[in-house]
Amino acid sequence: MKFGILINEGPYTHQASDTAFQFVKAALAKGHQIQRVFFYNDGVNNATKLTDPPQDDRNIVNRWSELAKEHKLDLVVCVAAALRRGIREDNLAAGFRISGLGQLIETGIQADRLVTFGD
Amino acid sequence: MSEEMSESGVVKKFMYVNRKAPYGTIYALESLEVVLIAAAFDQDVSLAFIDDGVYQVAKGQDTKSIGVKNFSSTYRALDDYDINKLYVQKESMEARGLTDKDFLVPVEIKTAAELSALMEQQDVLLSF
Amino acid sequence: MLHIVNKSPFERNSLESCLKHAVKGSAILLIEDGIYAALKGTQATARVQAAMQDYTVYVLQADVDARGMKGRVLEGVKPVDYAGFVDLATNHNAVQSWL
Amino acid sequence: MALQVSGKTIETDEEGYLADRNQWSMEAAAAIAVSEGINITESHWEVVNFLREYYEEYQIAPAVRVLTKAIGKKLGPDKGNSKYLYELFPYGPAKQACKIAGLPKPTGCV
Repeated sequence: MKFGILINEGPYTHQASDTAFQFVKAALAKGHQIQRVFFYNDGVNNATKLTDPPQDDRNIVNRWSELAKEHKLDLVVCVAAALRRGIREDNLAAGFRISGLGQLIETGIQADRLVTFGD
Repeated sequence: MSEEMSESGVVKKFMYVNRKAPYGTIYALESLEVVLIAAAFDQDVSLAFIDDGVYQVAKGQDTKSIGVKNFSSTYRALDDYDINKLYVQKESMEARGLTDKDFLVPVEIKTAAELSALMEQQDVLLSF
Repeated sequence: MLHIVNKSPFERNSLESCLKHAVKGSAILLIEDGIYAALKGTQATARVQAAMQDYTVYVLQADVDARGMKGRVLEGVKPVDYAGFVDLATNHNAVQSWL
Repeated sequence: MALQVSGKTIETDEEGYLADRNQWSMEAAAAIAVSEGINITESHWEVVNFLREYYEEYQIAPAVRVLTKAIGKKLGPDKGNSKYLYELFPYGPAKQACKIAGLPKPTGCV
């Protein structure tokens, strides 16, 4: 099955990105496809490479980057939401790309299920 | 404003479930931005306003003094985008002392039961 | 349809709203702070027990454990892990998150 | 970047959109048109004015499809088509006409 994932909250403040991450890992382990992970609202803050959590905490941003590399995930950050919040190409973490909201609609069309994580 | 884009012939039913009031948080505005883009994909789009979401389409919004853009007028443009299925949940409306005269766009008032039947028919639900 | 609730019933009306709009026979999955609705002996217990007549209620065990609520989950609420969460999403035709 | 309009300097962003939309005037519009390589005519003004009115009313710039339809309704079918609009604004009515009309840069979200 093809899953589309929508993440609407940033890292650390809300659990949304953590839950989405565990969901995506579990789905991949079961042999499902992840059509795209789309970051919207404050979710775009999951994509900044300037994130620097204490060493004994998980690095949410790097975790996504690594999972994307390993599984060729398409991590898309909404351009309008990103510009509003100061996320741009210069501070974008590896594995993420900035694109339009149309990519979210496309995910809704192409994926078998769209699962939203937010607040 | 966005340039046109065409999709393969798939038409899915998309429902936007709006449960948050405008201005206090950004969800109402950014949900509306998704809806405007969605219109270019020729999908079957509907909007549901539930709980505090009903305040999004309440008449008379005036944001001058808070220094925030008043995007309530944009709901009136949805018809130009061929988006005309706007549902306000009846119990939510009544609980907030609103009536069908209090909205800035034509909306259909639906009970929770009617709305849940519509929700069941959807392929994709986006909640903000 | 699979309904997901991630809010404590003591803080927000997400669960209440979900229960108003979920048709009989739907699955409801409680995750994150939503798991507080799945516990015994709270002011929400009776409401959830009543809902279990009409819906199958699941809880994400990882979130229960994280919050120290192990052993307090109501009888009849079905625990799932993340793999079980994926299965629930797979086995229902659509997923609605009550944020 | 900046434009010289009636002896005054008006700031724009790197793509030529007005930094402050309140500084728009017909003279500013004409100056932006020049920088876009457009010789502004009555036909351009019709579209630019339409966009400004639409923005005033709905607080958004319409999508091209919506603009085309609405222009057709208001100015007649010979103008309500994308060929006509692209002849006036070769780089796309979304980008160029909005810029000249002093509307915010379309976020290009599709």
